[in-house]
Amino acid sequence: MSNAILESEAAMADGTPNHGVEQLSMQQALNRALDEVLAGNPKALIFGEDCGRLGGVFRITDGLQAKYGTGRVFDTPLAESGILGMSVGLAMAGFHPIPEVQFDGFAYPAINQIVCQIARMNYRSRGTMPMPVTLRVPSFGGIRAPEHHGESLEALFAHVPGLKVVSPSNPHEAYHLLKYAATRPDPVIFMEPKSRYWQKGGVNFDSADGSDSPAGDSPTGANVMRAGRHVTLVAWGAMVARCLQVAELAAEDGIDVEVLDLRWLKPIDEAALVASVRKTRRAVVVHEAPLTSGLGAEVAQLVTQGCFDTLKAPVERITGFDVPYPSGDLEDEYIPNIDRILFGIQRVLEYRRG
Amino acid sequence: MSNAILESEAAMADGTPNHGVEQLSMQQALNRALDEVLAGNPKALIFGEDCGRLGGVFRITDGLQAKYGTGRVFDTPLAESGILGMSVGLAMAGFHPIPEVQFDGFAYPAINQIVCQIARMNYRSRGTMPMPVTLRVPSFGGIRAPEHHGESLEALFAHVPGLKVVSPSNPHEAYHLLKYAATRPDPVIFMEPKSRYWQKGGVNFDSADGSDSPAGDSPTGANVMRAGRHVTLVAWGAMVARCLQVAELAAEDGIDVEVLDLRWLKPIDEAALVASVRKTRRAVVVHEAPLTSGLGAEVAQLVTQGCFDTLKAPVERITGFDVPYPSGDLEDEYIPNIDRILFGIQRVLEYRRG
Amino acid sequence: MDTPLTPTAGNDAGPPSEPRYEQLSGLPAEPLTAGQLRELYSLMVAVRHLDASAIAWQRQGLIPGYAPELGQEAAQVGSGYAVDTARDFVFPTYREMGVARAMGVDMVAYMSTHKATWHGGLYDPQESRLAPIQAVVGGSVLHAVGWAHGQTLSRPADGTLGVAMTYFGDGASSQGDVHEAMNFAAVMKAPVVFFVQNNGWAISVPTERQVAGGSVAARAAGYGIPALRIDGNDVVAVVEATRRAFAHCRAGNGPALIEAMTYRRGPHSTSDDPGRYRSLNEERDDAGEDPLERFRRRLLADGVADEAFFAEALAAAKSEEEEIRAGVQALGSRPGSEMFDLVFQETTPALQAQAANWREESEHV
Amino acid sequence: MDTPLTPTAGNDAGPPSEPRYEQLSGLPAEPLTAGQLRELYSLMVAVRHLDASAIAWQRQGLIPGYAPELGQEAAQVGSGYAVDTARDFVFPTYREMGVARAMGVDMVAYMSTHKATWHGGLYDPQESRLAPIQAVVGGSVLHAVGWAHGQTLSRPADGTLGVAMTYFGDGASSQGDVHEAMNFAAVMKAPVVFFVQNNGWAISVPTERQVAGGSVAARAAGYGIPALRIDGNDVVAVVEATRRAFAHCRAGNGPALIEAMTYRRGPHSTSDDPGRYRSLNEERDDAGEDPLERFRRRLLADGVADEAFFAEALAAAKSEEEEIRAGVQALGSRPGSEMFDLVFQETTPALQAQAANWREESEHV
Ligand SMILES: Cc1ncc(C[n+]2csc(CCOP(=O)(O)OP(=O)(O)O)c2C)c(N)n1
Ligand SMILES: Cc1ncc(C[n+]2csc(CCOP(=O)(O)OP(=O)(O)O)c2C)c(N)n1
Ligand SMILES: [Mg+2]
Ligand SMILES: [Mg+2]
Repeated sequence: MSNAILESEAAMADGTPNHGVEQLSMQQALNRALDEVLAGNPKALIFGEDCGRLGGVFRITDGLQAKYGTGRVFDTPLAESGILGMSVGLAMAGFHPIPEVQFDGFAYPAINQIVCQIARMNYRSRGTMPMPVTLRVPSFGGIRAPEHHGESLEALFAHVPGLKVVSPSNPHEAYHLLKYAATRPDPVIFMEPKSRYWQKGGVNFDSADGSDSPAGDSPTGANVMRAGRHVTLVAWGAMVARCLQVAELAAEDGIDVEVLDLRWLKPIDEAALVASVRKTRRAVVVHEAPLTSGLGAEVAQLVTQGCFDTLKAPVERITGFDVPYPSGDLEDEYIPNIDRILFGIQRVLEYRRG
Repeated sequence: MSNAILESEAAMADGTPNHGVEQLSMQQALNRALDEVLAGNPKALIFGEDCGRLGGVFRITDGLQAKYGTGRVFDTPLAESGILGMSVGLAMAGFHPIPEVQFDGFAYPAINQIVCQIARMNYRSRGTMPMPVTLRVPSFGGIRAPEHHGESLEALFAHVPGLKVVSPSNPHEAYHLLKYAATRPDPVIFMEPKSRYWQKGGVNFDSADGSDSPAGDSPTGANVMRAGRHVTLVAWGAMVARCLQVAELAAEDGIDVEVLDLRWLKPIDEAALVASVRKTRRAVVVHEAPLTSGLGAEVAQLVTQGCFDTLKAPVERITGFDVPYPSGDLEDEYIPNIDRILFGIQRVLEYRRG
Repeated sequence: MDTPLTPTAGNDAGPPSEPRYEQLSGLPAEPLTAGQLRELYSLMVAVRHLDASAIAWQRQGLIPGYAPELGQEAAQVGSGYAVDTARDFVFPTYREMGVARAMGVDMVAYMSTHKATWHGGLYDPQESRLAPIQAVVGGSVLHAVGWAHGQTLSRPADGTLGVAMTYFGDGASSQGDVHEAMNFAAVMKAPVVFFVQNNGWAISVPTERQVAGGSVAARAAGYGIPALRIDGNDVVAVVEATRRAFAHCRAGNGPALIEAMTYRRGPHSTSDDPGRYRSLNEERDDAGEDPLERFRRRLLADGVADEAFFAEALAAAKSEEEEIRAGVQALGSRPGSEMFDLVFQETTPALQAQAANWREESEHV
Repeated sequence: MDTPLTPTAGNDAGPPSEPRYEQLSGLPAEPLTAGQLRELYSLMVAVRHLDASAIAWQRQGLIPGYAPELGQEAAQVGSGYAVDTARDFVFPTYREMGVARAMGVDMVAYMSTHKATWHGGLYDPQESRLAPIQAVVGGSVLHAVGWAHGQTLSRPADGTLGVAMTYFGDGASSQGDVHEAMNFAAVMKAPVVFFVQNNGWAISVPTERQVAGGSVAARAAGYGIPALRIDGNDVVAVVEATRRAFAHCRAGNGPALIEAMTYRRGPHSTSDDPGRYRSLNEERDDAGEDPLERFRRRLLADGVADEAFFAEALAAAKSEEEEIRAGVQALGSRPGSEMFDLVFQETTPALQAQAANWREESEHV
């Protein structure tokens, strides 16, 4: 084991932050972030189905109950509305709940508590009862899982006044965005791209505020992951890595693709979006959720509003279809694949005003 | 009482359809439609909170329990997930459930059953278990009601694969669209603009398939409610009447406004939308729901895709704000009012490419 | 083979008017002093008068709507009276005006919700120890469990716990959230009192078509939660039961449930028409004796109060109502900017832009 | 004042291994014939063998995942065996392979869900009388209530009803939907059998931290629903209890609940690692005797079957498994066009356009 890792494990033990750059999987990065959040705030609590003793079905909370005790990290009965409703009361009592719903599709039973309570309590109570609830939702598809284990709920969440929504695309982002989200005074839906949990990447621990993230942006902004001149690909979560692949392939054909990782899905970093497309004059937005009324529509409309004079083609949306998320055998047909994204790029590049 | 009304009440008694044109409130029109649906299909059932003996808090089901018995029209315990979950089983058993959730905001506790079950059962069962569930949701704001009684959930519903979504704007539409929706083999969310329940309007009963609706369109299409040359206002539900008012006012200033009643929010009549804006070259979409990730984004993007070459200005969205629906005192500030819509029209008319 | 199975008992908790104390083990509650009894009466009169007046306010156009609690004064005042506002916390529905009054909440700020000024009411929930008014049926029952579990997590040195009390109705007992709350509370031994006002109706649906088995209290047994089904129209019984339930929770014994049998004598709300689902005769037969009148007779019989005291209490109630009405009348609308400012603790650029746009366009108006 | 309240009883339903029949009134069920007992054994062996094989299939890469039911064969085969597929309807979860087999469902079509071919499985639910496989915990319990109420509404002339049976676990009992379902069923007297497999675990959470009061059956009393807590590892007890519950429902007496106490001997699913939350010693101590082994000893002792029969049953199970595996292996992917075609009964222009687009772009690939 490298010295850096040994040091950082020693650091974890007494709760002080890690240092330097390490290669970690997203699962490890999220685990580290939660560890530091628990160490830094005695009011922070982690709970949900199987996140105590088991450490979560994805092991994101691995080891945390052993370290912080069953008062800080605990299993609940199997009821998502219960988990989120309980979070409201804990927040009222001064805690910072970090609940988990086990899979995206099981956020639905909790929607009433999320929309009508968590998102509105600060407003209803006129700011006297803030809701610092950080809801972790393993999200999106791509792992050949059973039904309801591959859903993309960002459009739903982003439409709800009172919620903020964020999704990291790599381990570095995961670490910093979760630390940032879990120290905010407002509710944040934290959408973890489950197909990326086991992918490794460098995490720079020294950028405590996320400010040395690839593009040097603030923790609340979008990131240009790859600069390009001909077209902007806008994506989040697991689709960012795919768009970066697409950009490499397109480069072979001389097409210079800019990839924008939106990161925050509410509020959207409109300035970054508009700046990118004003430059490239063309945009394709990519997401796994169904097309109709998906977040791609909002992104497209923000681009159109902000770049109407420069836009060379209508914004393309390469998305999941308007069908229920299919079983594993068909998921590669459903999730935007490299070819479909390339077709989208081709369409915006070849568009000619008729 | 006019002869027409007497005749039509006689007609109701034996379940045969009404005839001619009558002035009815939307509440009456919906009630008539349900009466005919129950008469026409012995498998049709109406149930929910207080829709039996009371006839619903808005009296939409008034008199139907007395007429069809407690087997066909009945009160359930107070649990929306229960109501919708039970609908699934009744549909599997060959019934056509027409459940009601009492108010828009109380659809949230049923979202899990709506999204994961009703919308997917036909798919999951490979077409062997259709879900002819017509869910009536008194929707939208404007009546100075308590919290959660003025919500607009169309963007959420429209995003869910497997659902169809419709909202009538006047009594004629209400009657025909409900009769149409409640005889479909697929789930339809029927969003009733509650602020319009007591407004009267002519219902032409002879257009049994809705085909002589104002613009002569099919029951599944959008309606041009007012033709115009300078700008298209796109709206649904209660906002249609407001847009027609706006059109009158704008006409005084020489601005010729086309008003398109979208009616179906999923699937959207893209052809009608594009045809209108190709003509007017400018569009403003109006809805009560919050701006971000609202259905206005989808409409705007469809317009932009379909009219990119002719569009003179980016589509304007005049909508509710990204805030929880406020209490009565502030609802006129929240719901798009005439002035805000006029400002939107002005912006698209005055837009000049920079 | 077709012999009916017999129910496993526990679902017949007796008629509403018979209190069932036998489930309370241990010492009886300390008796209320004469002063406390008179205080309770004064509170009940104040609540009765304000409630009746609020209906009049609605008819006069001062407020757009109201949910009367006529007949539930004993249940509400009695339970609210047992709260220790130094350490407990209460989660109301939309009908707990009497609880708020008994807890000493600013009543103009409370009634503002019915004036459509602000949904949750204008009172400060943290200071009042009363959560914002809740319009989702069953919506806040889980909040109470979470708050109560928070007390367990930060248990003070003396070992006694702050207790959460959550109100809900017979109708709400059908909601899944209420079940989840009871199960969570019992699994976690959270100090929470589930206070059910079984007032016979959920809008037009009577308890017998709402609550299978007939009793919400009977449900508690399934979770191992001790439950009391009490005469909710006897204010003294309500105070005593609530105090004992609080003591139970405070000592760390986990949750308790009280089902206060009462009757909603008025309409569900000012827009309801009970004549469509129950007759005046039924109302008279089912409602039982007026809880206020009943308490008054008892105080007289026991020599705790006399006619002069009652007259005084009524006069005080009247002047209190006048003051509250004046306050409500004087309430202006909240500035529209609060729509934007109160969404988040940390606002967003998009919201700021919308607020600026709103300000600009509404100033033109 | 701090004396604990005592629970209102009903929450101690005895240890898992003690069947509690006393709540069943009336005649005992007709005894099973020797032929039926042997049939049950054959089913259990077939299920045991297919289950173990499916885990192997997963390890070999034939299927991506599987949820084993090792140890639950008696509960599943026994209850499924009691179903009358001419008129009843069953609502499974994701773990009811043994029920499907006992009901005679096409097992290749059933197992296709675990091959990720189609979420609900490829069998025809209407013909099989088995609803599509359900991945939402507690998701289909209300469906059973609705289907059952439908039977009441269209009650045949002879007065006997089709019965819905819904399966759920100890974990699922925490879901609000399950409560709503029990309350609806009891209020409407719907002919539905709630069949709870209490297998001790919901993934890593043991029943004692899941089910407050310790028993799902005890909950039923609160709704006035008769309940049986039975030894779910005794296949004969399961058949008899299920038959009696069906008879109760069929005759129009409303719902019934059976809590079959059993043990999930395997991992939650092929991706679970039970070593993280329970030791092998705990597994051995808590699991009790293997239901299959136990039934085998009983059949031997009663002279109902001999070693030759057991060998034959195992051989049949093996060849059955081979056939099913061959079928599963041969299963191709469903055509992508089904994604679009099966969304609605009446498709939409938008979907058609998306399907066309998909076809075009995937043919280029
Ligand atoms: C989740 C939800 N569904 C429906 C409603 C509409 N609603 C308001 S009050 C009410 C009846 C409530 O009955 P109960 O719980 O007995 O309380 P009570 O009104 O008798 O005090 C209904 C159906 C609501 N507010 N919330
Ligand atoms: C609503 C919902 N929440 C969470 C999950 C994830 N999950 C799948 S199975 C399971 C445990 C279920 O336990 P139990 O009901 O006892 O059934 P068992 O697995 O023991 O058969 C969980 C948490 C789910 N499928 N559905
Ligand atoms: Mg009530
Ligand atoms: Mg289990």
